[in-house]
Order: sequence, then structure tokens, then C-alpha cells
Amino acid sequence: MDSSLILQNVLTPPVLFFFLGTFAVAVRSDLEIPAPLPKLFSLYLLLAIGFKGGLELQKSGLGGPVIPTVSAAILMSLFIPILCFIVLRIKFNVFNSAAIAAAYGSISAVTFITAESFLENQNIAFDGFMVAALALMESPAIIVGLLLVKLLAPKAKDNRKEIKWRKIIHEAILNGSAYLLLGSLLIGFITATSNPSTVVKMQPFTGKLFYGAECFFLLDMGIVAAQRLPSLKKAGSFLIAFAIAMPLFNAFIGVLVARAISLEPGNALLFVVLCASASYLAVPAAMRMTVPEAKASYYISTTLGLTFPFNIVFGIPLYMGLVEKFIPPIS
Amino acid sequence: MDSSLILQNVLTPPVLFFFLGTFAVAVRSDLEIPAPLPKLFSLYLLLAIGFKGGLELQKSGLGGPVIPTVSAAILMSLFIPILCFIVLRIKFNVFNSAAIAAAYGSISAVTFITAESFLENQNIAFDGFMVAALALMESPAIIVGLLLVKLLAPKAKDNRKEIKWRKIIHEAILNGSAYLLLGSLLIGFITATSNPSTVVKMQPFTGKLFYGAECFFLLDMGIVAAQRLPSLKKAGSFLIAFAIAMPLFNAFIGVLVARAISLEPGNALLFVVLCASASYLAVPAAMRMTVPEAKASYYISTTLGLTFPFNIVFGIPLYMGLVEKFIPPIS
Amino acid sequence: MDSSLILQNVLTPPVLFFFLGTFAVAVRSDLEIPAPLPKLFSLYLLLAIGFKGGLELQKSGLGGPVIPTVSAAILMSLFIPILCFIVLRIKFNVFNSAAIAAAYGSISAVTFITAESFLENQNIAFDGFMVAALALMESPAIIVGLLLVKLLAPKAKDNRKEIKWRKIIHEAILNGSAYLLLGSLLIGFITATSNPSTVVKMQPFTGKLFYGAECFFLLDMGIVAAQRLPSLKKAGSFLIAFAIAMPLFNAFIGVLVARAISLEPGNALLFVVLCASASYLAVPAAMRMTVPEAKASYYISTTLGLTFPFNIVFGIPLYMGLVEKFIPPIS
Amino acid sequence: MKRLDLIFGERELDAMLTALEAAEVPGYTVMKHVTGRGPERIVSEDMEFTGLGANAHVIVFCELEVLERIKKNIKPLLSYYGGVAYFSEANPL
Amino acid sequence: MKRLDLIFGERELDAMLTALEAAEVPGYTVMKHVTGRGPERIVSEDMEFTGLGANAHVIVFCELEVLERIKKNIKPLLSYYGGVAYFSEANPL
Amino acid sequence: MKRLDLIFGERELDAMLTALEAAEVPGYTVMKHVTGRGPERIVSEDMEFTGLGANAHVIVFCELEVLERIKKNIKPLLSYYGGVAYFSEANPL
Ligand SMILES: Nc1ncnc2c1ncn2[C@@H]1O[C@H](COP(=O)(O)O)[C@@H](O)[C@H]1O
Ligand SMILES: Nc1ncnc2c1ncn2[C@@H]1O[C@H](COP(=O)(O)O)[C@@H](O)[C@H]1O
Ligand SMILES: Nc1ncnc2c1ncn2[C@@H]1O[C@H](COP(=O)(O)O)[C@@H](O)[C@H]1O
Ligand code: NA
Ligand code: NA
Ligand code: NA
Repeated sequence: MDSSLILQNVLTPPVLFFFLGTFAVAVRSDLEIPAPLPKLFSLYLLLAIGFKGGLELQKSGLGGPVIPTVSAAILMSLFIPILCFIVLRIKFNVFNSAAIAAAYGSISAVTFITAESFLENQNIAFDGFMVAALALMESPAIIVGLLLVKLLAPKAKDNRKEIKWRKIIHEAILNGSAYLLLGSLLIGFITATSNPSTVVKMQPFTGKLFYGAECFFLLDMGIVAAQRLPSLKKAGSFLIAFAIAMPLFNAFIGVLVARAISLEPGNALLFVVLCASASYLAVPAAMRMTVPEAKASYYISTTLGLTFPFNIVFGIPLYMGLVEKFIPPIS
Repeated sequence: MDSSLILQNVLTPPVLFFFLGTFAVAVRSDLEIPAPLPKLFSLYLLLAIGFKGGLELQKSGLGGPVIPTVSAAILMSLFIPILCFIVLRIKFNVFNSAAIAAAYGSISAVTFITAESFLENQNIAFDGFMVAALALMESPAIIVGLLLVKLLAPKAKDNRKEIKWRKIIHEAILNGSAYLLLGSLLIGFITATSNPSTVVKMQPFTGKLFYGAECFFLLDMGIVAAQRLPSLKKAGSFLIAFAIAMPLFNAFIGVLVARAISLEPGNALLFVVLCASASYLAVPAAMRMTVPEAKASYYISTTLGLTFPFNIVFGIPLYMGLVEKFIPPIS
Repeated sequence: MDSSLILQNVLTPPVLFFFLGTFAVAVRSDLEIPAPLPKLFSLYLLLAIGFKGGLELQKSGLGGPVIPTVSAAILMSLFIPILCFIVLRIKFNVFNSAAIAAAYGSISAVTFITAESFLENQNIAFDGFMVAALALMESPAIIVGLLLVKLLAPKAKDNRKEIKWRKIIHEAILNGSAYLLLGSLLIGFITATSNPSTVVKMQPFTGKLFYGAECFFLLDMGIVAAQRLPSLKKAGSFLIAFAIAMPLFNAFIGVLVARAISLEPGNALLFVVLCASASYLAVPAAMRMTVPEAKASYYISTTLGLTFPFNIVFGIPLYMGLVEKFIPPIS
Repeated sequence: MKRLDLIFGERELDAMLTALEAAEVPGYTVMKHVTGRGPERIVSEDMEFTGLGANAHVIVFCELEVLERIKKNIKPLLSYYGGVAYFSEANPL
Repeated sequence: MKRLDLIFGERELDAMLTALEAAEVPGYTVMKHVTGRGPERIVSEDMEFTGLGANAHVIVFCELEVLERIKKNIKPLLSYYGGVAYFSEANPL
Repeated sequence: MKRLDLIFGERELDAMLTALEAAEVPGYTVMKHVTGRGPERIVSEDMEFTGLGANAHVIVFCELEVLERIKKNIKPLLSYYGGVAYFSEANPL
């Protein structure tokens, strides 16, 4: 594990702006990015990575490593929540366990973006089709989480046992962020096929602006993450340990799978980051609606207050170290 | 009428993002672009097209086809509302007829922008001075609408008959969107004359970013348009038919006028689009203040829920077909 | 004093958009830029000038004129508020005098930006390290203002006499705008040192977009400034005279100091603009919290409604004339 | 004292505030970007970017006599443009 | 007449409005982007960008009988999802 | 029960909430970006980007005894920084 890699990662604008945000909360500066500006950046980032991913997917086609990678990604997002659920049941009831498990089975798009920036800085190649994996890993964990609740929750008085598939699927793939990401991916794909000239015209917006907007958004993420810390204390040490150890373990499994399907180092890192990251957009939205019995502060504080910062600061370079150990570079 | 032209138009990012928005409403996704973000994009687009139009106007000067085109545009925006009013009176009272007529006599800047993008995709040239026509067609229809109310509305008890010209003119040319468009046009013109070097520095903001911002805005327009559909049903079949047939008819007159004043194909299409499009910004703002007797849902639902989508999806390529039939290409 | 310089300054997009905003209020157009959009642009501008300043500072290093200039800047921001305080005490009580004095001792980042754009238009060179002076001049005046209150205010009943240094320092350097500016400066500096490649990726966001965003923001500043005018009338003629004469006088002192420390013309102008401009972001925030006895409308109306417009329209070219008179051009 | 709640179209805000000032209210509070449904119209958030605007919610704490004056001033506005007005008891803390 | 104040999670807004419509309210007013603290949860502004959303504040002016119907319809929602509801007297101006 | 409406400068929000918590309120609701006019100051929307900030509107539903405690805690804040506080009757639905 290369500590200079961590330092190099920390000294990039996105991570530094993230720190600027957390530090603002720590020193009680009144810096704030009022609603709905963070929403603007979050919508923009989803639209832009989706669109760019669609372009790349069209370029690379659906052959080669695309199908195996995406399939592995979906399998991971089904398997990880079950694993997490088993661990969480040690301390939590079915509702809370399932909701937190769903969050860790799903992904964080901003962590993914930061990993892409990291790879670019390190001059390590990666493929655009990984965005398809990102998009397709968002929802399955939600379905697993809801199924766990339906199957294992104590029979409620009003007999809510019948599984409402329609509603589950709806929450899983039609929540705003998943929908926008998938939709933009599709639009990028279609456009690259039928109207390549328009792609160039999108480039200043979806491409050039991206890095700066990412920094601005991470400034806000820093503020929000730091504001989550107090409620994290209340969550207890088990959950705190979980929020660090589980991503590391998921990353480890991720590396083994990446090696098994022979991903190249860049793609492998992104795959690992998808496994290790946890959702604070799509999953909380879905859980709030379908499992209100779970305590929102548990899954929000851990994913946003701990796992997210850990991943973008230490996680990404650590996982890179892991990838370099386990996966032979392209010769 | 070339159906491949329609398909080509549909498969561009702006139209696809529009569909993504409408589809989000159809499948009940919770995707939303919270206020005031749509306002940001709408202000930006007005500022940017105004500014760019001003530059082009300065380049082309006020000679050649500029004055005839702009004059024809203004005349159309006086004539079309009267025509619409006569048709609408079949079913509606004076207030509603005048308000809807004013909306159809005025223009939609986003439809205009989409038409420009369409022309660029088709590699058909057009002139920047058409933006001046856009800016000057926004207000006259409002004045006509208000005059129709003042002259033809049943005498009210409080005798509101005297025409308050000051208030009418104020609402017509000083409402936010007309003002920003005209003002930016002027600034573009002045800057291009006196400080050409600054024009280059504006370019990344007003030029490069434009296409992407247009897509983002159309995503929201798609959501909003789809949300209008239920109240459209209430409006009744006459109004629904009007919202499609009237633009087609106005487009047809527009083509004949464009031919009469010998516009080149690109400019002709933009001219036709101005005639065929209807306002959902300036006119509703003015009507709400001056003709509150008219039902807002009528003019908002038709212009936004039907005419706008029809124009950007089918209208523009249809009108292009019309233009190609009636107007000889530049030899 | 070159009146053609004033005209040249007026006919640039930022100043023209400022006028468009003021004129909108004058003619009672309903153009508005709803909250929190102005906040978005203000955060963006602070982030971008900070970041760019950091880059330049890293390039130029801390040698040469950097330390003397920055020191002189800080001294000026300690001296000017005392001077202003003495003048203001003629008419106002200690609370109001101290609060207004603090505002005039501090700086306006947007005035600074407009001056930079002016210099670029005139092809006059200036150094990036001036942003450091900007960042470091924001806070000292706040401390001076608070000290003046603590030392000279009539002993209050609850004996608020002990100086709460922690709170003062906190309000002075940790208010949102000062914090973001300084933080971005630091991030720019660090990034330029350790990850120069990322600087290029920030460029479209912090560099290219800047001029356009500045124009958009100045449109809003125009609206806001004009809305301040009525309460300015209430403030009385002494304050109105102060809001014009004091900046001129401060500018004059600024030129002499700039000459004394041998600044080159471009840097000298920026230095003078820092002396002559007054704060409407950091200082009002700090004064509201720590000197609520002072009337906010006094320091907001003068700085925003009068001094700011005066500086960006007439001030900057006037000060340039002054600089040209007193400071020999680089041979 | 009385508490008055006014809800009406954002575009009429200026006229409404002028009417309140004419009734010599001691103060008022304005919340914009408010949506809702009345007997006739649905006002949704998307209205804000069309020219129509959303609703504004204005609260006034005042004495009964001021309320009477307000009533006289704003009734015509409410009946012409739409909007609702309700009052209840309130006491300064 | 009565004035009802409902405060609950923004994400339940649709369900809540449907329940109100089912109770045949004459109208309602919605304020979004509201934050607060209840017995269990703290809702801060930053929640708005996470999937959770902030709170919504809904005001209904209605007759007592409508209030009874509302109560029947929304009590289950409030007890399942959380949120508070208080009513007081109000008079049309 | 009682309903308390507090309206004051956004910048004092933290201090105000601390005072409310100290009075052991069962909960509160916050609306920011509120504008208005008081006896002295006009607070307009544009204030939000200057350092001054707009107003915040805080609603607390609580028992009378809590109200007494709140009164003790926030009266000094209101008289130092400005702002208004009114209460009225309210009943849980
Ligand atoms: N009964 C009601 N309770 C609460 N708000 C209402 C009620 N009726 C109308 N409103 C509000 O007043 C606005 C304007 O009402 P109207 O013009 O009568 O449709 C609506 O959009 C609602 O926000
Ligand atoms: N006593 C109270 N006074 C005012 N608002 C409250 C009160 N209790 C709860 N709320 C509001 O209701 C929301 C949801 O409450 P809960 O789900 O019970 O935590 C909170 O976030 C507050 O905005
Ligand atoms: N009589 C009133 N009715 C409603 N709101 C008020 C009233 N007086 C003051 N306010 C609100 O309280 C805020 C602060 O008041 P003040 O500090 O006294 O000027 C004002 O900006 C208004 O939003
Ligand atoms: Na994961
Ligand atoms: Na038209
Ligand atoms: Na100064």
C-alpha cells in the first residue's frame, strides 16, 4: 500500500475541495451552499457521466469484456447486500439491517467519478463502458434490500407480507438519480450512433466543465459529510467499524472478481470502487418510501459521513494498491 | 414531408432529453428539477441567444434582408393573433380567446433554439439577425391581445373600458423575458461594435455551453409539458385540435410570406417556426396581470403541453419539408 | 482623467449587463434572478478567482514585490477604516461609524474582478499575486471595526466591554466568502505545486467560463444596487457624499502607497481598487452578528447602492488615469 | 392581536404589499415559491418558470383595527385576481 | 372554520395530497424545502440532495367536518411515515 | 397546546435553535429564505447574497410550560437582534 499514492490523491482539487468543505464545518465557518444548488450539480454530474458513458459504450460496442463485466457488477450488487445484511443482523433489526445493506450493495456515482479522475491523473487507462456497470449496479441492491424485509421482517399486524413487485421495481429503477443516469447513458449511446456531430457540441458542457463542477460539488459533499458526523457518534461503534471495514472487505472481494474476469487495472479499480462504495442518493430515497421502519440516520450517516470520505481520500489509492498487487498490468 | 427528417430530428440530444423528461412523468419517476433551477437555464438561454444575435446583427448590418424580414415578422405577430382570435371565438369568450390568441401570436424562444440546432445539424445556413425577429415578435401579440379585450369585452360594471396604454406597453415589452432578450441583443450589438475582443471572452459562456444547457433545459421542459397533459384533457377537444392545427396553418402562411420576401431556406425555416410557435413565458406573465378573467390553464396547457412538444418533435422537420417545397434553395 | 477611458469601460459586457440590471429596476421590469441563483454565481466567482490567484502565486513565488505588496495591502485595510471612522463620527454614533468604516476598509471582490477585466481589455499586465492581497484585505478591517466598537462604545448596561477575541477572529476570517476565497487560493497554490496536470482540467470551469458568469452576476448586482437606491435617500446627504468622496480619497492614498512600493501600473490599479472598494459580503455578515446596534441599511445601501456602481463605472477608469499620472510605465 | 394569512399569486405581490402598507400594517412576512390548489386553479412548482409564477404566502400580525383596514384594501384584489385570506387570534410572546 | 398545519417528509407529499383530495378539501397550500426536528429525526437542508428530501409544510383552511375526514385519511400516513398535524381556529377575512 | 411563530434574521438561526433546545421543545420547523418588513428593517430577497441573509420563520408546537421557558430564553435574543414572536392556540389532530 503506497502512502505516496494516498498523498498524491489527496493533493488533487476534488479531494482538496472536499476537505475545504469538511474543514468549514469543523471551524464553524458559515460557508453554505444553499438548496437547491447541490441538486443542480448532482443532476449535472449524473447527466454528464451518463452521456459520456453512452458515447464510450457505443464506441466500444457490447463485445469483448463489456457483457462479462456488467454481469459481474450486477451479481456483486446482489451478493454484497446479502453479505452486509448477515453482518448487520448481529446488532440491528431486520429493517435497519436491510436498509443499510441495500445502501452498501448499491453505488456512489461521485466516488466513481473521483476514481476516474484519479486514474486520469495516474495516466492509467479505463473504459467508458464501466459507466454502464455503474448505472446497472444502482438498483439491484434496492430490490435485494426490499426482498429481505418482505421475507424476514416480523409479520406485521396489517399483514404487509405480499410482495408488491410493481412498487419495488418502481422505487428501484425509477428513482430520479437512477433514471437520469440510465436515460443519459441511453441518449449518449443513441446520439453517438445517429448524430455524431452533435456529440461534439455537447462536449463543452458534459466534458470540459466536468472537472470543475465535480470540485464544486465535492465542496458541498465535504460540508454535508462533516455535518453527518455528530449523528454518526450516536449510531454507535459497531456501525462506525462497519462503515470502514465493510467497504474494505467488499473491495477485496471486488479485486478477486476483477481478476477472475481479467479486467485491466483501470477498469478493475473502477469495479472495486463500485463494490466498495455505498449509495446516499437512490437507496435512501427508496428506503424512506418502502422501509420507513428503518432509521434514516443510520444509512445516511454511515454512507455519507464515513464511507464516502474514507473512499475518496484513502480508499481509492488503497484499492489501487490492491489492484496492482493482484492484477497484472497490461503488457 | 420527409419522415426520415423527423427521425433525424428526434435522435438529437435536445429532443431526446425532452423525451426523457416526458417519459419520467409517464412512468412516475420522481426525477425533478427543483425551482429555481429551470429559471436559471431559461435566463441563461435568453441572455445567450440575445447576445449572440446582437453580434450577428452587428456583423450583417441592418441592410439587405434584415429590415424586410423583421418588418414581416412584426406584421405576422399582429396578424396571427387576430386570426386565432376569430377561430377561438367559436368556442370561447372574449377573455379566453384573446389570451390564447396572444400566446399563439407571440413566440417560443426554445422552439427557435431547437430549430437553429436542427439547421446546424442539417448544415443549412441561417442568419443571426433572425434573433432580432424573435425578440421583436414577442411583444406585439400581447398588445393585440389586450386591445381585443379592451375593445370587445362586455362592458364591466367598474367601466374598465379606457385603454391604459402605459400598462399595456409595460407588460408587453418590460416583462422579464422580453426585456432580457432585447437587452442582451443590444449588449451583443454594442460590444461587437466597440469592444470586439471581449466577444471572444464571452464565447465559452454564451457559445460553447449553449447546446448542453439547452439539453438540460429541455429535460425540464419535458417534465413540465407532460405534467400539463391532464389539464389539457379538461380543456376539451376543440382546444386540443386548435393547439395542433393552428400552428400548422400559421406555418403555412409563414412559408408563403417567407417566399414573398425571398428568404433563404434557413432563415425561412426560422421565420416559419416563429409564426408556428406559441409563448409560455412572456404572454402568460402579461395575461395573468392584465386579463385575469382568462383561464390560465387554457393558454398554459395548450402552448406548453401540446404546441411546444409538437413543434420541436414533428413541427420543425415538417416545416423544413414545407420550406423545401416552396422556397428554391440558394443556387 | 481620460473620458474616453470611461466610455471604453462602460461599453464592455460586464458593465453593460450591470446597467441592464439597474435599468430593469428603473423601468419596473419584472426581471428577477431568484434566490439562491445569485449565491451560486457569487460562490463560483470567489472559488474561481481564489483558485486562479493560487496558481499565479505559485508561479510567481513569494519573492519580489509579493511580500511588500501584500503587507502594504494589509496595512491599508487597517488604516482606512480608522480614517473612515473619524470622518463618519461627525454625523454617526460609534456603532454605525464603526460598521460603515469596516465596510470601506474591506474590499469588494467583484469590483476587483471588473478591474482585472478592464486591464485585460486595455492590454495592461498585472500579477496573479494581487488576489492574495484581495484575500488578505477582506478581514483586517472587520477586526478594526469591532475593536473600535469595543473600545469606544458607551459602556452598556450588561457590561459587554471585555473583548471576545475568539468571536471577533471567527467572524473576521471564517465568514463564508473570506473562507472560500482563501481556501480556493490555497487549493490553487497546492495543486499548481503538486498536480499541475489537474490545473489544465480546472481551466474550462475556473477560467473560460469566468467572464460570462461575471456578466450574469453583474446583471443581478445591477438589480440589487438599484433596489438599494430608495433606502439610500433615507440615509441622508452626508452618507451619500461619503460613499463617493471617501473611495476617491482612499484611491488617492492608494496611488501614493503603490508608488512608494514601486508597483507596476496594472498591479497599482488593482491595489488602488482594493483601497477604494467597499465590502457588501463579508463585512455586513460580520457586523450583523457582532454589532447589531448598527443600522444595516446604512452600510448595505452605501456600499452596494453607490460605491460599487460608482467604482465599476467611473472609478476604475478614473483610478487608471490617476495611476498613469503618478506611476511611470514599465520601460 | 390578530394573525392574518394571505395566499395569492406571486405576480400580485407588489400590489398586495402596497395595499398592506396603505392599511398601515406594523410589519409583514413573505414566503414565496409556495404552491397549492384553490377552488379553481392548481399552482405547481413548474409554474415558476412559465410567466405565471407560483404563490406567495404573506403573514401579518396586527391589531383588529388594522385588520379592518386591510380587509377593505385587499378584498378587491383577492376577488379580481384570486387568492385566500384567513385570520385568527394571536398573542405577542 | 379550521386551519390545519401538516408537516412531514417531502417524499410523502403525493400520498398526503391524495389523502387530502379524498377528504374533499376546498384547497391547500404547500411549502417545500422546510427543515426541522421532531421527536426522532432531524431534517436539515442538506438532506435535499440525498435521496431523503426535506420536509413539506401543508396548510389547509376548511370546515370542521372536512377536518374529521382529513383526520381519518392522514392519521395512518403520519403514524407510518412520521410527521405532525395541528389545527386551530381560523376565520375567513 | 400552543403554536409559536418566530420570525428573525437567518444569521441568528443557530443561536435561536440552541435557545429552543435549551427550553426542551419537543420539535420545531424552520422555513428559510423568508422576507418581510418589521418596524425598522426591510428584508428583501436580494439580501440573501449580501452577507446579511434573509429571515427565518420557525414554528414550534408545544405545551404552555415549554412556551414559558422559550420566552425566557429567546426574549433577550429578539430584543438584541430584532425579530418577532407570536403564539396562539393549537390542538393536535
Ligand atoms: N382552503 C384552502 N386552504 C389552504 N390554501 C388554500 C385554500 N384555498 C386556496 N388556497 C391557496 O390559495 C391559492 C390561490 O387560491 P385560488 O386563487 O382561489 O385558486 C391556492 O393556490 C392555494 O395555495
Ligand atoms: N413540536 C413540533 N413543533 C413544530 N414542528 C414539529 C414538531 N414536531 C415535529 N415537527 C416537524 O415535523 C417534522 C417531522 O416530524 P417527525 O417525523 O415526528 O420527526 C419535523 O422534521 C419537524 O419539522
Ligand atoms: N407585524 C408583523 N407581522 C408579520 N411579520 C412581522 C411583523 N413585524 C415583523 N415581522 C417579521 O419579522 C422580521 C424581523 O423584524 P424586525 O427585526 O422587528 O424588523 C421582519 O423582517 C418581518 O419578516
Ligand atoms: Na457497493
Ligand atoms: Na407564433
Ligand atoms: Na477598501
